[in-house]
This record gives sequence, C-alpha cells and structure tokens, in this order.
Amino acid sequence: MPEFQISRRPALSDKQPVTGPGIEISTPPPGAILHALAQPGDAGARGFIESALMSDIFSIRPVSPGQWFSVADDPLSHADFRNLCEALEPRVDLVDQSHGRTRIIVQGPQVEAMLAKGTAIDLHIDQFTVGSAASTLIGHVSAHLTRTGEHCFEILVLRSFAENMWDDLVRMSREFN
Amino acid sequence: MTAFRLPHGGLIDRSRPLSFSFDGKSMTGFAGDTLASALLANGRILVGRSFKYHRPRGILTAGSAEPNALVTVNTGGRTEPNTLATMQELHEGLRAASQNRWPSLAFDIGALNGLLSPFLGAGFYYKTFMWPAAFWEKLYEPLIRRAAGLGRASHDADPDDYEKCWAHCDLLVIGAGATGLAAALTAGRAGARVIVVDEHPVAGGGLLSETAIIGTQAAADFAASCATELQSMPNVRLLTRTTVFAWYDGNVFGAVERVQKHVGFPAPNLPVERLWRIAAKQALLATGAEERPLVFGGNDIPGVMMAGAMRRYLNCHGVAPGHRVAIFTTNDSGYGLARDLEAAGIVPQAIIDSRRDAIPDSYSGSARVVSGAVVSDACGRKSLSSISVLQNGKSEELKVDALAMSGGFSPVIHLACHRGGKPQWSDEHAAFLAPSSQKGLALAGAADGTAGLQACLEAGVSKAAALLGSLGFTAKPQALGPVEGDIAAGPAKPLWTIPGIREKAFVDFQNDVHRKDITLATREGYGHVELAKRYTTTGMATDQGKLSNVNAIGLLAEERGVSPADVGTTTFRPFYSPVSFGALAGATHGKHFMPARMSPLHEWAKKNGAEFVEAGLWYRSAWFARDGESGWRESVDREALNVRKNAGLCDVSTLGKIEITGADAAEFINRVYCNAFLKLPVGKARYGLMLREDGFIFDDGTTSRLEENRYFMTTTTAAAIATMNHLEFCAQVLWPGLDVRLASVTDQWAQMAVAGPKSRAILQQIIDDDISNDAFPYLAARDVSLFGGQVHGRLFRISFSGELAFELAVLADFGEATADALMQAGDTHGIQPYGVEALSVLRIEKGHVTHSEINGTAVPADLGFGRMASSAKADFIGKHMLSRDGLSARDRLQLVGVMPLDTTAYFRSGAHILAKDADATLENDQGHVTSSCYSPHTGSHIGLALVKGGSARHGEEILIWNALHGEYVPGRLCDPVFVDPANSRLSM
Amino acid sequence: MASLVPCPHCGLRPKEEFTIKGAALPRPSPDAGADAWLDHVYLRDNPRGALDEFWHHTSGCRRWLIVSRDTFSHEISACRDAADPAKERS
Amino acid sequence: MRYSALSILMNGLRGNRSWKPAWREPEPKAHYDVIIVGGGGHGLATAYYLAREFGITNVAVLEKGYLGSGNVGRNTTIIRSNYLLPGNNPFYELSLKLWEGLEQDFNFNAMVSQRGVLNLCHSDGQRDAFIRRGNAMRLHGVDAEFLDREAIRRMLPFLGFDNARFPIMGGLLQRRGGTVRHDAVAWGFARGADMRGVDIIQNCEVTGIRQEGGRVTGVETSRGFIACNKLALAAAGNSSRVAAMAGMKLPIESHVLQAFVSEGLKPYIDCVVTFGVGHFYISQSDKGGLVFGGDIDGYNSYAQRGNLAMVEHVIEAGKTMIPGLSRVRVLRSWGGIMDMSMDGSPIIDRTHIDNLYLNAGWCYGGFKATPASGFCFAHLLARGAPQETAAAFRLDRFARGYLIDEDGSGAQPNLH
Ligand SMILES: Cc1cc2nc3c(=O)[nH]c(=O)nc-3n(C[C@H](O)[C@H](O)[C@H](O)COP(=O)(O)OP(=O)(O)OC[C@H]3O[C@@H](n4cnc5c(N)ncnc54)[C@H](O)[C@@H]3O)c2cc1C
Ligand SMILES: NC(=O)c1ccc[n+]([C@@H]2O[C@H](COP(=O)([O-])OP(=O)(O)OC[C@H]3O[C@@H](n4cnc5c(N)ncnc54)[C@H](O)[C@@H]3O)[C@@H](O)[C@H]2O)c1
Ligand SMILES: Cc1cc2nc3c(=O)[nH]c(=O)nc-3n(C[C@H](O)[C@H](O)[C@H](O)COP(=O)(O)O)c2cc1C
Ligand SMILES: [Zn+2]
Repeated sequence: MPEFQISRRPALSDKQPVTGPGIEISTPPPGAILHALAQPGDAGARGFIESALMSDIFSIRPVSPGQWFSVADDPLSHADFRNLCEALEPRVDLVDQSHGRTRIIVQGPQVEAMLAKGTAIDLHIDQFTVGSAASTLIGHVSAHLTRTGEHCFEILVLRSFAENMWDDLVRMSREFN
Repeated sequence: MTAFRLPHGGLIDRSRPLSFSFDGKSMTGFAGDTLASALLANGRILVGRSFKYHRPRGILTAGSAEPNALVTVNTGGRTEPNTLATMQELHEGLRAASQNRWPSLAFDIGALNGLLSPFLGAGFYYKTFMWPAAFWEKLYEPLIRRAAGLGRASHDADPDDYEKCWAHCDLLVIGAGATGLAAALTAGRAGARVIVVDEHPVAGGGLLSETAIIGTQAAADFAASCATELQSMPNVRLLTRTTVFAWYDGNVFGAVERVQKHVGFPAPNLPVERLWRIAAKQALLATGAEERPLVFGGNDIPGVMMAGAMRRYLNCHGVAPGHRVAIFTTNDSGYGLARDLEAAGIVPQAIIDSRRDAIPDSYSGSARVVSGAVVSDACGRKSLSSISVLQNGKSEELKVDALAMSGGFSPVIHLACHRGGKPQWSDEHAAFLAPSSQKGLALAGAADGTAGLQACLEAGVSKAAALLGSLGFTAKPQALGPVEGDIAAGPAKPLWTIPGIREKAFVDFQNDVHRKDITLATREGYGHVELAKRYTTTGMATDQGKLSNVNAIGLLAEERGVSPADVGTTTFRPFYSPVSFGALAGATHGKHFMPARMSPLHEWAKKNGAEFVEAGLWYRSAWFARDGESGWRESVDREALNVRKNAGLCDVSTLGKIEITGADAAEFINRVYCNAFLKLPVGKARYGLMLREDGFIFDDGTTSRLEENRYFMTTTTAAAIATMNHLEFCAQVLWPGLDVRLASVTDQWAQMAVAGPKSRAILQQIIDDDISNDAFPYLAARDVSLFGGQVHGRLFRISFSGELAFELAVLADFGEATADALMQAGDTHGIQPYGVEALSVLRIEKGHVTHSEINGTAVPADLGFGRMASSAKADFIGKHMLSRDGLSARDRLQLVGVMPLDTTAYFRSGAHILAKDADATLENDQGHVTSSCYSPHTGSHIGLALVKGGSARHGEEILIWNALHGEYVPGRLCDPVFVDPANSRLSM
Repeated sequence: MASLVPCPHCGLRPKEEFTIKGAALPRPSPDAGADAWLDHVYLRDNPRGALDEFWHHTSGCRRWLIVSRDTFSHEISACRDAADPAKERS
Repeated sequence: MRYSALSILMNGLRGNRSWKPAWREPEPKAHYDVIIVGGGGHGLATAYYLAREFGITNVAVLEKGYLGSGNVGRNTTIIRSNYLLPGNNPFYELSLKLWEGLEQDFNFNAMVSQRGVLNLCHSDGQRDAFIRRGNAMRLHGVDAEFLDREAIRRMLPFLGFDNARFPIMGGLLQRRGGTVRHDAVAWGFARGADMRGVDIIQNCEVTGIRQEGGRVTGVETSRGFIACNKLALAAAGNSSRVAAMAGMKLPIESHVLQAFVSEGLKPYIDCVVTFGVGHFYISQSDKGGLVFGGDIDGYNSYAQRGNLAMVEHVIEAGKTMIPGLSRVRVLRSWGGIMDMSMDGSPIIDRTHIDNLYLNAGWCYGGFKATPASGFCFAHLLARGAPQETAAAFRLDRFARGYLIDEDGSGAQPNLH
C-alpha cells in the first residue's frame, strides 16, 4: 500500500483569530460534537445522557425537544464513538457531528451588541444567562448559540457555512475593534 | 425676503464655522445648523421648484414634513436626491444642489406650465394623449416622464456600508420632546429597559425652540440635562438621528439611524445608516404634533413659513426669517412666536388671527393683532412681498417679507395607524386622534392632543408609569417642572376654506395640488377621500401629506357638506419618512446577497483547477480545465470520456444527507417513499422516489440501511433543505407515534463519487475492507475503515454515471486528504477529477433524471417510474391523488431521448418538439428538451425530452424547434438510455 | 403576528426563522376516498379570522408548530408543538 | 362627456366648471339581469364587456369599498403575456391584445406603456426554463427574445453584473410587455360601463347569497337585498368568503403581497425588470416613483399590510439587482390580498349552482389579465359557454388532475 499523508483540514483552518478591545473571534481546535436524539417526549433523556457521557468532558446543550449537542474539546475516535452509541442505544441515538459543525468563539465586552446585529434573540444577561443555548438565525445563516460566559459565546455553525459566518462576524465586529 | 443670522442666541456653535455650497455657491454656517437654517442665515430663500408648475419654493418647515426644500447632496455613488434641507445637518464641505429646474433655479423654463394650469388640472392626463395611439409611447409618455420626478438618482454603486441589528426593551419611547423625555426618565429611573428615539440630532423636540423655563432651567437646558441623565443609565439607550418608520405585528418597530449622514467623511468601520428592529414590550408614541398650513392664495411663495418652524429657526438656530414679519394664525401658537420675535428685536407687522377676541392672556407683546381676519393672498414671485388681509369684508395690503402661518395642530399618529387601526376625528381637538386601545402601544403629549408643556411633561410621566405598571414595574412618578412662560396652543376651530382667494391656494405643496383640484375631483365623482387622493395626488408626495392631508380632508368635508369624521383619512402606511434601500438592505447585497456554502472538498477542487458554478447556495466544481484546452467543452468531453475509460473523482458532498434512526425508521421510510423499503436488508442501498401529497414527484435519492435501525438517506442538492423539512413534517405531524429520529448530516461527510472501470482498484488501495464484487456487490452500503484505521468512512456502491462506481463518504475534515490520496492512488490508473458538467453528460447518456425532469409537474409514470409507485402499499405520501384521470392521460409528457438526425447538429434545452412537417403552432407543440449535452460516447448532441405520449414514440422523426435562437434541427425520439442500456458496466 | 412568533420551545422568534406550510389540517385516513383527499389536498376554508396553521421553526428547534392566528389582525392566540394534538388524535 | 384634448381646452377656458362625474352614483335597483360582486378590475371589465360586446346592460357591479379599492388599485402594474402552458398562454396574449387597443376603446388614458418586460436568469436551469417558455410563446406567435449577458449589459448597464452572488446569465425579453396605470384601469372600465348603462354601486358589501330551488335569486347587501338572474363573483382576495355564502369551498388561500414605491425621481429605468434570484421586480411610474415588489409574505392574511422581513428581503434583492438604488429612498409600502389558487392559475367557470359564476384565483398576476378576464367572463355569462382561450380555467381541474401549474409548486399556494 502506498504512503498517504492523512491530515485534517477543519473549516476555518486558514483564518487568523480576530483580536481587539471590543471583540475577539477565534475557532478552537477540532473537538467532538455529538448529536443526541431521544424521543421528543422522553423527560429523563437528558439525565440519562449526562450520566452516560462524562460531564467533565462533554457539555450538553439543548437543541430541540429530545435533542442535544454534546460538545467536547478533544476529538473522539470512531471506536469511542461506537462505544458511547452502544451505551445509549436504543433510548438515545447518537449521530456524530464533529466534522459537520464548526465551533467559533466570540467574546469581549461588546459581544452582546455585536451579536445583536445577527440574531433576534434578546441576549441581555438576565434573559439569556450563562449556559443558555439556542438555535437561531445569525444574519441569514442558522447557527447554535451558547453563552459560555458573561461576555463569551460559542457558535456552532454548519461546516459549509463556517467561512460565510466567520466573515459576517468579522464584519459585525469591525465597529468595536 | 431677507432672512439673516441674529448676532447671538440659538443652540449653534458659533466657534465652529462650516463652509458648504448650494448650487455651486459657497456659503458658511455653524455647527448645529441644518442645511435649511444655514441657507436662511445666508439669505437664501428660494431653494426649490415644485413638481408640476415649477413654482419657486422656499423653506416651509423645520423638520421631516418638509415638502419644498428638497435638494440633492453628494456626488457619484453617494448621490442622494430628495434630501430634506430641514433634516440634513450641516457639515464641512457639504455640497447641495436644487432639483427639478432647468436651466437654473432662478430661471426655470418649466415654470411656463403655470400658464397652462387651467388645462393641467387634476387628472388631465387621463383625458387626453390618446390620439394617435402610437404617439403615447413615442412622444407623450417620454415627455411626461422627463417632466415628472424630482431629483436624479445615481446608477453608481454606493461605496459605503450599512448594517442592521435587533434591540429589545420594556418600553420604547418614540420622540424625545418634553413628553418623551419625561416618559423615558420615569421608566429609566424605575429600572426598566428603555429605548428612546428621536429623528433629530439632539434630544428635546419642541423644547429646543421653546423659551419657557422648566424648574430652574431654560427649556433647551432642561432637555440637555434629561438627555445626560438618560445616557448615564445602563438600562436606557438614547438613539438620536433615528426615525421610527413603522410599527409591525408582534410590536416590532422598524427604525433607521443615520449614523454618519452628518459627516463629510464617513469612518470606514461604521455604517452610514443602521436599521434597527426594535422588539418592544410596550411603546409610547411621544411624537408631537404637526402644525397645519393655511390654504390661502400664494401660500407657497418663498417667505411663507410654518409658525413653529419660524420659531425653531429663531430660537434654535439664531436665524430671523425677515425684517417685516406677519403671523397668520387660528390658535395661540402664533403668539408664542410673536413674543420670541419681539425678544429678538423684530416686532411683527401684524398678527392676523382668524378668531375674534382671542388674544391669550399670556401674550403681552406689542404687535398689532387683527382679529377675526384672514390672509386671503400672499404676493410676490420668487419671494414674498406683501399679503392681503381680509377683515370684515375689507381687504388691506401689508408689505412683509416673511409670513408665519398656523392652522392648528395634527397629532403625529402615523405609527399608531400602521396596523390597521383607523384614526378618529375629534371635534374637541379639531384633529384626528389615534385609534384607541391598541395592544402594546400608547400615546402621550402633543401626539395625544395634549397642549402645553406642563401637561405634556405630566402626561409623559403618568403614561410611562402606567405602562410600566402593566409590565410589573413600580415607577415612582416624579414631577418635572414647574413650567413658566409657556404659551400653550390649545385646540381652535379649524379654518378650511378662506374667503377672497385670488391666487392658487396650495393644499399639497410638493405635488402642486391646489384648492380647485379638490373641488374638481369632487365634481367628477372622485370625492371619496381615497379617490380624491389618487385623482389629485394629494398626500402622495415624499412628505406623504404630513402637512396637507388634514387640510384636504377638511376641504373635502366642506365640499361635500359633511364632517371630517365622515370623510375619514387615507391610510397611514410605512414609511413614516422615506428610508433608503441601503439601510433596508444592510450588508445583504451584491456578493453577500445570500450566504455561500463551501464543500469540504472546495480547496481540493481549487488546487486541481476547478471552475466553480453556483448551485443553490453552494459553489460546485463545474469542470477542471487543463493547460492547452480550448474551452470548457473540451475539458468536459475529456472528463466524461475518462470516467468511462478509466476513472473519475467527483465531489458530491452537496447532496443532502440525513441519518434516520429509531425503532420505526423502516416503517417511516416506507411511508415517505412511493416504492417499497420495508425489506431493505442491512448493508444495502436502494433508489427511492418521494412524492408530494398531490402525487407529483418531489425528490429522489438513495437510502441505505447501515444498521437495523440506522439509515442514511441522500437527497438531491437542490431539494435537500425542503426534504429535511418534509421528513420532519411527516415524523412530527403526520406520524408522531412512530419512533423515528432525523439528523441532517450533510456537512458531516465529504462525499466523493469514484466512477469508472478502474474505480475499485483505486479505492481498494485506501480502503481497509474488502470491496471486491463478491464482498461488496452492486448496491452494497457499509461503514468502512480507511488508511489502516486512520479515517472512518461510508461506502456505497451506487452509480449515477452507469459505470462501475462507488460513493465514498469520509468525515469532512479528512475529505481533502482522502481525495488527494485517491488522486495519488489513481494516478497510474488514469484517474481525473470531473465536475458537474461531465456528471451531467454521464447521467444524460444514461437517461438518469434530475430536477430538469422532476420539475414539479411529473408523476412517476411520466419518467418511467410507473411501477415504482407501489400499489401493494396501503399508504404512502402521494398515493391517494395519483389515480386522477389527468395523471394517467395518454398525451401526458413522458420522458424520451432525442437525437439529431445529423450528428453534427447542435440543439439545446428549452427547445420544443414538433412532429415532422407540422406547422409551428401551440396546438402542435409536442413537448420540449429538458436536458441536453454533447455526448462524446455517441459522438453527437443528445437530449432528454418530455414529449406527449413519448414512451410510445421512440424512433419517430421530429423537429427540434428553437425559434428564440433560430435553431431548427431535425431529430428522432429514442430510448432515453444512450449508453449501455443493459447496464452491464454497473456490475463489473 | 408574524413579526415575532412565540415558539413553545424557543420563545419569541422572528418570522425569518420559520417556514410556513398552510392550514393545519389532519391527514385523511388512507381509505378516506377521493372526495376526502381532494378536500384535504386542494380545498381550504380560508377564513377571515381564526386559523390554525403549520409553521416550521426551521432556523430554531426545527419543530413543526401549530400557530393559531387571526388572519385579519395577525394576532397569535396560541402556538403549540404540532405533535401534541396529532398524538391526541392518533 | 367624451374626453379629448379639445374637451380639456374648452373646459379649461370655462374654469373647469362643467366637467361631469365620471360615473353616476345610482341607488341599487330591485333587480338586475346580472349582478357582479366586486368593483375591481375584473368585475368592472366584465360589466364593460357585457354591455359593449353582448348588449347586456341591466347589470350592477357591487363594490364593498370605493371603486378600485382592491388589488386593481394596489398592484405593480406589470402586463405581459410570457406564459408557458397552453392553458394560459393564449389567454394572456388575448389580454395583451385587448390592452393594446383599450384606451381608444373606452376613451380613458390608462397609460398602457409597452416598454418591455425583461426577466433575468442566473443559472443554467433557469435559462433553460426561459428558453422553453420563450419558445412556447413563439409557437403562439407571441413576441419573445432571449438576450445574453452582453445584450443585457448594453441595454441596462447599471444592473449588478460585477461582484454578483449569482451572475446575470441572460434574460427573456417581451418587448410588448409593460405597465398600465392601475387606477385608470378601474376608472376607465367603470366610466365605460356606466356610459353604457351599468350601475356601479360603491359602499355596497355583499353579505349573503339567497338561493331558492338550487338557483341564486339575489344577494343580501349592506344596502339591502338585490335580486338578479345571474350572479357573477369577481371578488379577488375575498373570493373564498363570498363563495362560502353559496356553500362553496374553493381551492384558494388568501395571502398578502406587498408593493412599494420610491420617492419621485427623474427617469431611472425604462423597462420592467425582474430579478431571477430572490424576489424583485421594478418599473418606474410615469410620475417618477420606482414601483417594485417581491413575493407574498407567506401566511394566510386578509390584512392589507405586510411584514418587515419581506420588506427587507425585497430590498436586499433590489439593491443586488441595481446597486445604484442604495441611496434611493422608499416612500411607501402597502399590501393587497391575493386569491392564491392551488396551481397558481385562475378559475373562470360555472359552479354547482346553475346561475352562479366564478372568476377567481388570479394570484398575483391578475392585473395583466383584466381585459381578457372581463371579456371571457362576460362571454361565459352571456353565452353560457367558455370563451375558447379561457376554457382550461375550470374549477374541476383539481379533481380531474388537469392542473395548470406553471412553476410546478403543487398544491401549496404560498409557493406559487
Ligand atoms: C401588491 C400587488 C402587486 C401585484 N402586481 C401585479 C402585477 O404586476 N401584474 C399583474 O398582472 N397582477 C398583479 N397583481 C395582481 C392583480 O392586482 C390582481 O390579480 C387583480 O387585480 C385581481 O383582480 P381585480 O382587479 O378584480 O381585484 P380587486 O381589485 O381586488 O377586486 C375585487 C373587489 O371585490 C370587492 N369585494 C370583495 N368582497 C366583496 C363583497 N362581499 N361585496 C362587494 N364587494 C366585494 C373588493 O372590495 C375589491 O374591490 C398584484 C397584486 C398585488 C396586491
Ligand atoms: N396642540 C398641540 O398639540 C401642541 C401644539 C403646539 C405645541 N405643542 C407643544 O409641543 C410640545 C409637545 O411635546 P411633545 O414631546 O409631545 O412633542 P415634541 O414635538 O416636542 O417632540 C416630538 C419629537 O418626536 C420626534 N418624532 C416624531 N415622529 C418620530 C418618529 N417616527 N421617529 C423618531 N422621532 C420622531 C419629533 O421629531 C420630535 O422631536 C409641548 O411643548 C406642547 O405644548 C403642542
Ligand atoms: C403603481 C402605483 C404607484 C404608486 N405611487 C405612489 C406615489 O407616488 N405616492 C404615494 O404616496 N403612493 C403611491 N402608491 C401607493 C398608494 O398610495 C397606495 O398605498 C396603494 O394604492 C394602496 O392603497 P392603500 O395604501 O390606501 O391601502 C402607488 C401605488 C401604485 C399601485
Ligand atoms: Zn422553536
């Protein structure tokens, strides 16, 4: 068998982080994003998922009734993924989205004002508290938004839209940097 | 008239002179001026020409209702026609030009129209220009079009940026006058989230022209300290230079902020305008009241001005309107102006008051008051020289160079009427008031018919407190004031018709609608307020009748002998004042009109020389040009030939991919496809056809069973999004009892078609599993491991090209490395990348359909899938409408192949099919070519076509008819499969 | 309505996030007969006033909702997950 | 009184005092041969042609609001006959032919302006569809041209050719297409019908349809009961509501479509242009305003007002198609209620009730159809049989499976 160079090319791998006094935009190294699907009415599913996935590794974000994203900073091997699937099936099915979604971190004192240029969600800290997550439109692109800190948000965007989203975010931040 | 700058006073900054030009003439003003106040200060009275009669016009107002002082500012892509001089802030280097005049503002040929005015009355154009018929488009219409319109817009692209954003608040206060400031302070102090908006650069509204004292402060200082306090509160946002232009459902308000319209050189990191979408729990309209003009002869001559505007220029800009000033009023507002003029040393020549004995106690000035009198005519050409005052039947001539008028006040209720509510006429207020009790919105102050500063401040406080109460806040209303020295203008009897008029008396200034037009409209049967509007065009100009509508209604009421209540208003519509395309488009235009989707193999394609083509939101590789190739056709021919000879690699990542799990997944899939799926074994793929409920084909694709309860569905690129929505509909709405879970995984996988006789040999070099024909037969579908376990993938033995072929999906980030590896592994086998053009050639050669054929009007049988629509299944989406007569009629369009008789002949998609020797008529139309290409394997152009009863007509000679391009190609209908009809190449 | 839609799962969201399908009609049973199917697929009450409509929260939770809305005032009186009543029926 | 340059001159010299009302304001009679519900373009045209072509003059047009208060007075005024399907194409061509002689015919200048309608295309698929459509037109003798990118650039150099998300690939041009002054159409037909004896009755809302023995005997209205021999419905966006009074359920949903006008400008664009991605079409009115529109808002509505999201979408498309529009200001937006049918095509037909006739389902394309719709509906009312070019517009085509679906969207009206 010939020698092949096998390397990952995540979306946005050629983007330089944006830094500035008002806003910082960056993309973390690829980790794991698992889409957990239960029956919509399964009230205990979230607890079940939390107990099966290590909570210090995965953080669980609601997507829709019966659906969550479990996000981890480190990649997951296919074998490990299969093991998790087996632990959860049939009550919860896992679908790997680690390559299908791209993580973007936006933070800084002006981050709320900046995101208000994209989403109609009221991001006031009293309304959208730390840990809140929602799927929404940012500009014309769907994305999943999580508040990870007072001035810090994580955006999960479909990989194919990542570059478009990045460019939009950079434009939205220009005023503040 | 000779307006001039007063030696002191006003809110302008005399230490910051600004130079600007008007019609090429340089002038200076000060920071704090508007273009209008600066023009006045320079004695520039004539600023524009009217629409129809080209009458000389001056500055009438000091705000957004201005109908006359429209100018063009800037040049090139920044050209802005129809800019209101009254709203444009002065800045260094501002260049403004007058409009609708030729050759110059002072000498305008168009003014000749005035002489013809007896023949140019309302609607005259509907009655003539009809003969000879051909002259309309050749002569009359071009003349009319050239004469019509105001400013000239640029065709150049705008170099500046725009943006949009959302905002949320408990209380939105619209208008930062006395009322709005009081309301905002009350709400802000109570801790509510407040947004206060005002269209002017400085908060204060009427306070800025006011000389009363509030508490211990002059009115303008009071406004400034309110604004300072508001700005200091973190829960309050004060937006000046921002106009709320509409009220939409869900209590969403549209507003536009002119971020950088007041600067000569916009900063590049800021937009010039910003669109706000404000979601407000409650909104308070504190939008004030618009002063009404009076309809006397010559009321449009430069020098005639609204009384409130005159007061604004005087007190706010330190500009006196003239030396000999008269005031014509129906209410007390004229007296406030008189007092302030006197304080500036200009004693009015007269105050002409339509009321008898109505001098307010608060007025102690020395002007002569002519009671129970009217101004019947104003005289002058390019500026005012005198007025005729009519009192007790006697007319008196007064020499004046400026005349202020006030016909009462119309509350600014526009926004409150944007959602269908109808304004109510109030005799008591002599005005239309907003419709009552609308959810989410209240009015206060002058907008609600309240007169007097003290009352407005109180109304602002109490309305805000009440609204906050409804939101669960406890507001402690704090009194603001007391107010001293206010001459409150309460309601007074309106004066619609003025006796003794000789000259034209204008109702709608900008559209040149005068009193007689209203009479004519009524006479001709257009007396309904909406018909009168449309027939005369009153209220249809850029100011949307802010000044004129109520006068027109009053006149119609008198004309028809009814009350204004019976006449009613026309409909208030967005936009409160006009909004630019730029602001409403934000950053979404041009290249950014729609988002762009990139395949994980985009960079791979790029480095292999791809030309890209837009496919929905995606960019797909169309072909891969090589050095020396003469054009795209040569590249495409090479790619297609190479697939059938060796192997090709095509990026198909854009296909929709859906993972379907759950205990009832099989049952679900069986119901959404028209063909059978229950018995699909694990490890197998199957072609599936989805219908709409009306029986027509919706989409096609393949679905593979990877595990007992895990399926992988692919859809076409075009219908991917619609299909996912549709499946979710089926799962959630139609059959919520089924345990089925859907996840879109389109972006998770980089997917490659590897097609051609060498494809297996190439793939086997990177795939760890055995993919020999026995181990991995046609339609096999399985998880695979690549590169010795380094990469996870899914392999499908399916073929769109008709060759031995596979589709390989790998985790997206590994897509490029995998494609590189395949090119490397395939090098000795002659692998080449191919694009969607070659893909299309290959599929047309095989008679495979796409959305060119699945065009929303085809049922399965039309495309040769008649037997797929399973009659064995009791139910599937689309089953129940399929049996209608028309869907099985014999002359339905059916899929066939089409070839030219002369193999060198060219034809294209969209050409129609006619029977040989038939006349070219619609009745003889037999169908059309849906897809076509040059087929390098048959050495001819070939096509797919939808032809009446086509499946029974193979072999028939026809004409491929394309009159649009003058291409008439004799051809023959044939089987739609041009290459390997036995499908022997699939299972090598 | 229809500037902001109260998604039961996501809260108030703008219309842009939704896809609209039309009147929320129950699907007839497979054996309902031609008239019932014609009625279902093609005929509409199309009232001026209260109407239940299917809306999909496409750029949100991706649930199909039944939005109860007045077609003249555009006021939304209720918004619920479409699976709930569908489950009750089945 | 006949309108002409001379009449304007004579009246002008006499102080414009002797102009007569353009139509009478009659009290409703107790009985009419034909009652037409709806004083929009189609209702008024039907009355006009009933009188003019078929000599039936004992006719009333009942209008709930003021004349032309419906869609005829709020559309983007585009006329064209660039239709694809054989059920539509000859009908719309008949309509265009009628427009071409209309003003002299009814002695009212409706400003029929054949300035050309250009539809842009931006993809291979769209181009092929236009070629198909253009050829269908040519088969019926209708003028159609396909312009390539460079020809369009010569014609309208200011379109967004450069830096475009979806490049302009070409366009289908119908030179005979154009615009007509919306209000004038209503007024011209009304005056023409009135002159021939038709009663045009405004502020008269039909609230019920009285039937006896399977026949309509007349209508209840806000001004009392009015009897008739034949009842003709031409209520556009309100078709479902009126039909429901006769127990009918239609294959129609009512949707709101917005339209817009900019501030008045000197000549900016000479023809009608439609964008092929997103939704945008534009022309300039003779008054100087740029008149433009887009897609329906997407939900059922009887309110004549729209949504900000659609406003933004339309204007984003507009600025993309013509970048120079950026600093042009939009003056006003409004909405109209469209009777969106299930296949996007109209209905002109008899109904299950013998003397009840239906004209509906015009979606957002019925303005251009006004003369032919009136003509064909009058033909059906007078002769009892469909006019040949309108024969496909049958109500039972949905049940029989003979749909006239130009764009293949299927039974979802908000996609047409
Ligand atoms: C914004 C917009 C843009 C459009 N653009 C175009 C275009 O560019 N080109 C084109 O060809 N078409 C266009 N259309 C479509 C076109 O305007 C309509 O299809 C056409 O006008 C409908 O026919 P009508 O004129 O008879 O309707 P309408 O003018 O709506 O007439 C129907 C009348 O019936 C009355 N009515 C309803 N119910 C009753 C009742 N119970 N009793 C009495 N009277 C009643 C209504 O008040 C109304 O006046 C557009 C429509 C809109 C709204
Ligand atoms: N009879 C009357 O109604 C009457 C007559 C004359 C004067 N006044 C006096 O006017 C003052 C009234 O104070 P007020 O606060 O009610 O009104 P105001 O006129 O002082 O303030 C209203 C403000 O709202 C702004 N505005 C209006 N529409 C807007 C929009 N759509 N978007 C953004 N801004 C908008 C205006 O530009 C203005 O600045 C009092 O002093 C009162 O005595 C009242
Ligand atoms: C072709 C056309 C051109 C129009 N031009 C103008 C215009 O120049 N000024 C204006 O105020 N309104 C204009 N309108 C809009 C009308 O004022 C009005 O909004 C529309 O007819 C709908 O009626 P409504 O708003 O009364 O409901 C125009 C409408 C149409 C259909
Ligand atoms: Zn939701």
